[in-house]
Amino acid sequence: MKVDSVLLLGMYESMLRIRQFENKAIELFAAQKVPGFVHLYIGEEAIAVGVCACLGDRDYITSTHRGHGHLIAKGGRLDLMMAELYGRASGYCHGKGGSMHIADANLGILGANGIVGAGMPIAGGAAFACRYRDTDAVAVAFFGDGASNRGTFHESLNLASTFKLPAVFVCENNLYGISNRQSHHMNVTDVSDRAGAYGIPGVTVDGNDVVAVYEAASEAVARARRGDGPTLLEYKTWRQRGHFEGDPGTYKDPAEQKAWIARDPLPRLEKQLQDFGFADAAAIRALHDKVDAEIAAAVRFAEESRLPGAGDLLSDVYAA
Amino acid sequence: MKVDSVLLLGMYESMLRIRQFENKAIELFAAQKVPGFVHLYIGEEAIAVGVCACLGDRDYITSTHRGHGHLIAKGGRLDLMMAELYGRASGYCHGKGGSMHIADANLGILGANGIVGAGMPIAGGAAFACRYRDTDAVAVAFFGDGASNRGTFHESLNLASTFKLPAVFVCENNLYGISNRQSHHMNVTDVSDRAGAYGIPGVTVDGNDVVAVYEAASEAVARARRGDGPTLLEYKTWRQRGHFEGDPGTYKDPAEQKAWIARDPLPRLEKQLQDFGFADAAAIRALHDKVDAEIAAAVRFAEESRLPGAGDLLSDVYAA
Amino acid sequence: MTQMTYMEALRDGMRVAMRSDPNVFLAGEDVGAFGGCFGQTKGLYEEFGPKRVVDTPISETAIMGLATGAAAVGLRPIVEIMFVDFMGVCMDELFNNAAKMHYMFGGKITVPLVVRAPCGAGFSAAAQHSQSLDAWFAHIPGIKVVAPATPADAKGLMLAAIRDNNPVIYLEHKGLFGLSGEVPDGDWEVPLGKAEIKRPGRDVTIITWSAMVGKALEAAERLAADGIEAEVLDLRTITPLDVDAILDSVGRTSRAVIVHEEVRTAGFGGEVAAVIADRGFNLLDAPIKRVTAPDTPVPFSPVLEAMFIPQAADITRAVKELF
Amino acid sequence: MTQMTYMEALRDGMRVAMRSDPNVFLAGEDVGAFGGCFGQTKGLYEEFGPKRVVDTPISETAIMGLATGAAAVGLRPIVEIMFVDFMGVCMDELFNNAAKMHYMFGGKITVPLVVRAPCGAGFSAAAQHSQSLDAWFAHIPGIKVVAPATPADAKGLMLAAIRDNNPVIYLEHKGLFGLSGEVPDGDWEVPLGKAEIKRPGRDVTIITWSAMVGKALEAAERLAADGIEAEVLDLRTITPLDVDAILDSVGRTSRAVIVHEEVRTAGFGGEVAAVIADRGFNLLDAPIKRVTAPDTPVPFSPVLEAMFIPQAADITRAVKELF
Ligand SMILES: Cc1ncc(C[n+]2csc(CCOP(=O)(O)OP(=O)(O)O)c2C)c(N)n1
Ligand SMILES: Cc1ncc(C[n+]2csc(CCOP(=O)(O)OP(=O)(O)O)c2C)c(N)n1
Ligand SMILES: [Mg+2]
Ligand SMILES: [Mg+2]
Repeated sequence: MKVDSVLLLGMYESMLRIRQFENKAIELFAAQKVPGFVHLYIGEEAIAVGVCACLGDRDYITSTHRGHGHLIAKGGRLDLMMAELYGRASGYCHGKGGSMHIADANLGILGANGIVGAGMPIAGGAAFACRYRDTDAVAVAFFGDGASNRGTFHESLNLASTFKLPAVFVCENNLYGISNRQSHHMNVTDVSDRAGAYGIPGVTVDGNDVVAVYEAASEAVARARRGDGPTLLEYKTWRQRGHFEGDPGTYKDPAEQKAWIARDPLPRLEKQLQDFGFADAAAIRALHDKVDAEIAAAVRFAEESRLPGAGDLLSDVYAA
Repeated sequence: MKVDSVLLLGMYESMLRIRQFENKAIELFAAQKVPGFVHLYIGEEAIAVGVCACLGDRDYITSTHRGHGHLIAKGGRLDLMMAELYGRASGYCHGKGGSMHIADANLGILGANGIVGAGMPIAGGAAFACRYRDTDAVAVAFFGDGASNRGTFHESLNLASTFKLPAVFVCENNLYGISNRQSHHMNVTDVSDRAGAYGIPGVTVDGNDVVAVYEAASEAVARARRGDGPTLLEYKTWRQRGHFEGDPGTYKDPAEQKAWIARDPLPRLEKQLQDFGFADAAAIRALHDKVDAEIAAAVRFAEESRLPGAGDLLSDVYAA
Repeated sequence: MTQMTYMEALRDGMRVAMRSDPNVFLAGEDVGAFGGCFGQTKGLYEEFGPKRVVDTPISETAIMGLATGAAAVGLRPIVEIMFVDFMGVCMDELFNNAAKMHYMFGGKITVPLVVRAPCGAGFSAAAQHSQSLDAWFAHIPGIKVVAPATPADAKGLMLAAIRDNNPVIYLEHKGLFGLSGEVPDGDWEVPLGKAEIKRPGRDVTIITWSAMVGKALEAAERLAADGIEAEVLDLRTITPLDVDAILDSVGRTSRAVIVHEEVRTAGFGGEVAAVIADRGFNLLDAPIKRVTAPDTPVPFSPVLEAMFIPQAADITRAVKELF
Repeated sequence: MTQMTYMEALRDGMRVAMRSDPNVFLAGEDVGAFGGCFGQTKGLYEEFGPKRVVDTPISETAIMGLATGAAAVGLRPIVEIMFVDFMGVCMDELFNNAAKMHYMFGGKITVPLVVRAPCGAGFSAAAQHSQSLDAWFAHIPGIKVVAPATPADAKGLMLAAIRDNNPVIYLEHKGLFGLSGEVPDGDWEVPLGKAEIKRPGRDVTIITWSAMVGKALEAAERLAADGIEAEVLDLRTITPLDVDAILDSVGRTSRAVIVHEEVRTAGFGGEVAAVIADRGFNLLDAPIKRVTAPDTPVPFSPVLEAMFIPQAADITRAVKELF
């Protein structure tokens, strides 16, 4: 295993941060403090965290409608995110974007995205720029099983492969596009089988095992940095909540839901940390306290921030 | 070999009809009698003919910008086509479509198409209708190597495979999209490798051998008629002319052009006919005379037809 | 007559059409057992089964192609694009093929299909899930565009759209889904291309459609209190535009205010204004005003979104500028 | 000043920009050694090499994404979409991402890119290769749209577009490629958002852009012979619209005729008419006329296409209706 205690603890903390941020979002959405669509990543945290652990600030990601996890894993600030979910002027986007539209150029976050499959072409452009500038930076596109049926998937992977771009395409296969089961929206079991259409490696990995996620991503990122072109990574996972908050997810089989919750990546990693002797119960508790405090502070920041005003409505349509 | 003399002679005649129609088009374009874009199929005739020999009037095809061959092979009338190329009121589309936009609903021809890759989704819809009506009819989409990089390729093949639609996707791989060599627009050698992404069969065949074309298409069509879903057929071929009339094709290697012309499907089939004893020189000559007479009649029909008038401009925008 | 919501009414329109014609089917993302993102198709899967109510992959170009190809060979597809905002994904399929096939092919092929597309702001759904793109569709010869504002029109236009022999874009406004009203029972159509006066008045014509009809009626009430009698003309069909109804009303009122939820520049209000400024110029006593969203993406924050959406107060203000 | 064609001038604009800024690159289908479908990019591959002049697969969504992603991280892409008719393929990428990113993300990301798109009829290229879609782009907040009519503007607007920090759609009219004219040498920009009077006149303002400028000038000559002095105002930039220039001219002439090659309904002429009918109403002595293509797909046959395209005679006829 290539992971050490610092890395593993860091990944645990990041996963926890995502989980607790979203647990808070559930509450705030129910309390009608957070409006709009809220798509939660609960249960899929190992993917964003394992992948982003291979990246630096110079690397780029494009995210999805289910973006909180990607943003936090890439270093996004909880306070600015929370304020954005609240629609406050202090938020990442001054309240103009909301949950589905958050970006941070300094961290290489090229945006969550409300259009399924729209991040892949943009990641292709960022990867092109990485190479154009002779850097070793890479661009990673996150997307779902459902998104892998969009034309943008095909065009982006083909372009990246043809140009040997430093890109990594990360499919988070949670087995559903809204209510539509993977077996009803495609005729292959593994999305990674689609890599063959572009002459690039395709790998399928347990997406609920952060170490496995990290290892596969390390290899793909290294390959991209070396100039050997893109990889298609597929991580199998499960969305524990409905498609968005408000969707009871009645199309799911309760037994299957239960089985997947038993494979929840967070307790799993917690157990590994303890088994390896990387952290004891007290250390874990301390991390929880730290993260909970961060989230409480983020909520406070959001609640104390002013709402945007008429000036904000018309600003930033065009860059100067 | 599953082909008999009637079939083979019929295919030869059809290929010849396409070839001579287009040789005439070269002349008429140069003489400025035929305006607009003219994309010629010369050298690729075996594909349209071999595939359409497996189809009946109840079956559907969608064609491309390089559509003369598909239309003629599916039974399109030379006089109406020629009049359309001339832009006459008697043409298939009353002069509104031209070379790139010809359809014949009665023959199941759902149109040539000026948008690369646009025929595949439409063929999917026609295939859906074939099944919806409990018929054994099928829909065939013709498209190029370049078009196989379009998102529509991906979405259509995925939909057809998921729904097990009676569709056949026929890639005419002539190694170029305009000036762009296949090796510069994709990172796989065989377009048929893309079938794996949809869990359907993918087959690569010599597109200049009409018998091989026919045999592969027979199997794919039979499979579709049986309800076993779509197939991706790739036929390797060569466009002997420029991308459109007026393009000198300087990006081509003259030696390669020469080698491919040596594999021209028409003389090849002619030789087979003679070798098998299906036709002697006189029979072949008679076919030539017949086809030439048809084409001369088509030109006469076009030249004697009136031009469209102001009434035609505004009619048929909406169906009643 | 039955009291029902706009959503129930549009569903009723689909149901009546599907019962009366086996060639009508419905396809789209999550339209099956899930019942549609907002519940619009609830119950149709149960009644008509998986053959006629078809869940598709997330593949808008394939969906539009499915509709186009099936229609071209004689079926009557209804397809749902989950939000009108996603129409950019399949714009090519719509405008270069579905819309043009009849003309390009000299009338040889007809393409009777309906695209249902929920539109509009008001849910903090932000820039990619809140748009109105009416003018884009209106700019495509060969298609028709409807945008019902009431439950009755939602049903009647649905039936007429399904039975029209051309591609019809059916813009269902998310903000109207819950609106209740009387709806005629059974098989009942509202003809395409006919505007309707939703409130008569002699002083000014407010020309509008979709969710802005309600805002205009609200504004008209307020204006009446100030002695201005506004006529509210609901276009119902955007294209073909009912020019006669517009000129007739403006001929009586001499003043026109156009209201739409689209952003201002190159919105459909421009077309309406241009028609009046040409053919109705001599009827006018005052400038033609437009009340529209500003030229910005739709913002997320509820406070910003409320400023983005034209409100009754914006309409009364614009009307008063004309007196 | 050098005499050159419109095509040479737009190429010169690209060349100057690429020489002065290594972040500028060009990508599209067959833009490399082939030199572009009409020859627009001839010589650029030879000068700047395959790194900066990039042939792409036939993948318009990936091309638009390439531009968007590269621009978002600081490069200045120019991408060619071979015909503006294909913009429907990548409309989503343009309008939901490239155009909105700056606003949605609170100004955190800027997207300086240029999309070159040949437009217009006149070549019997039929319904899918001959369109003008100006109004569609004008309806997208966050992008700018330019449509040069002369070689000098072709160069100057190209340079300004490349250096603008927003997505700019550069509509190059196929019918103008061969037009010759004087073009300033070196690094010379035409500011975005500024219309230009191409012919002064006191009796009527003809507002137009792109290939219709030539038709309008031709019409103005003929009208002059009949004693009507038409002012021809070339918008050059469609959005942001130079409203001041329009109102200033109409203020002097009291009459407006808008001419465009787009189909009529919901074309950009509606926007221009609406602006005048609101803010310039009191300046007007006559109805506002539009001279446009009819609401049909572009027909193939040269005789039909000539009827489809607005001609000088159509313009003179419309102008004379105002007197
Ligand atoms: C182009 C487009 N089509 C449809 C939608 C509506 N939609 C939003 S999320 C979603 C499901 C996405 O499924 P998947 O890609 O598997 O991601 P997941 O939600 O499972 O994370 C759909 C259909 C959209 N936003 N964009
Ligand atoms: C969506 C779209 N993009 C680009 C074009 C311009 N174009 C016309 S034909 C062509 C090449 C097509 O290559 P291929 O699919 O291999 O077919 P071939 O011409 O070789 O038969 C291109 C790029 C188009 N018509 N439509
Ligand atoms: Mg999923
Ligand atoms: Mg090819």
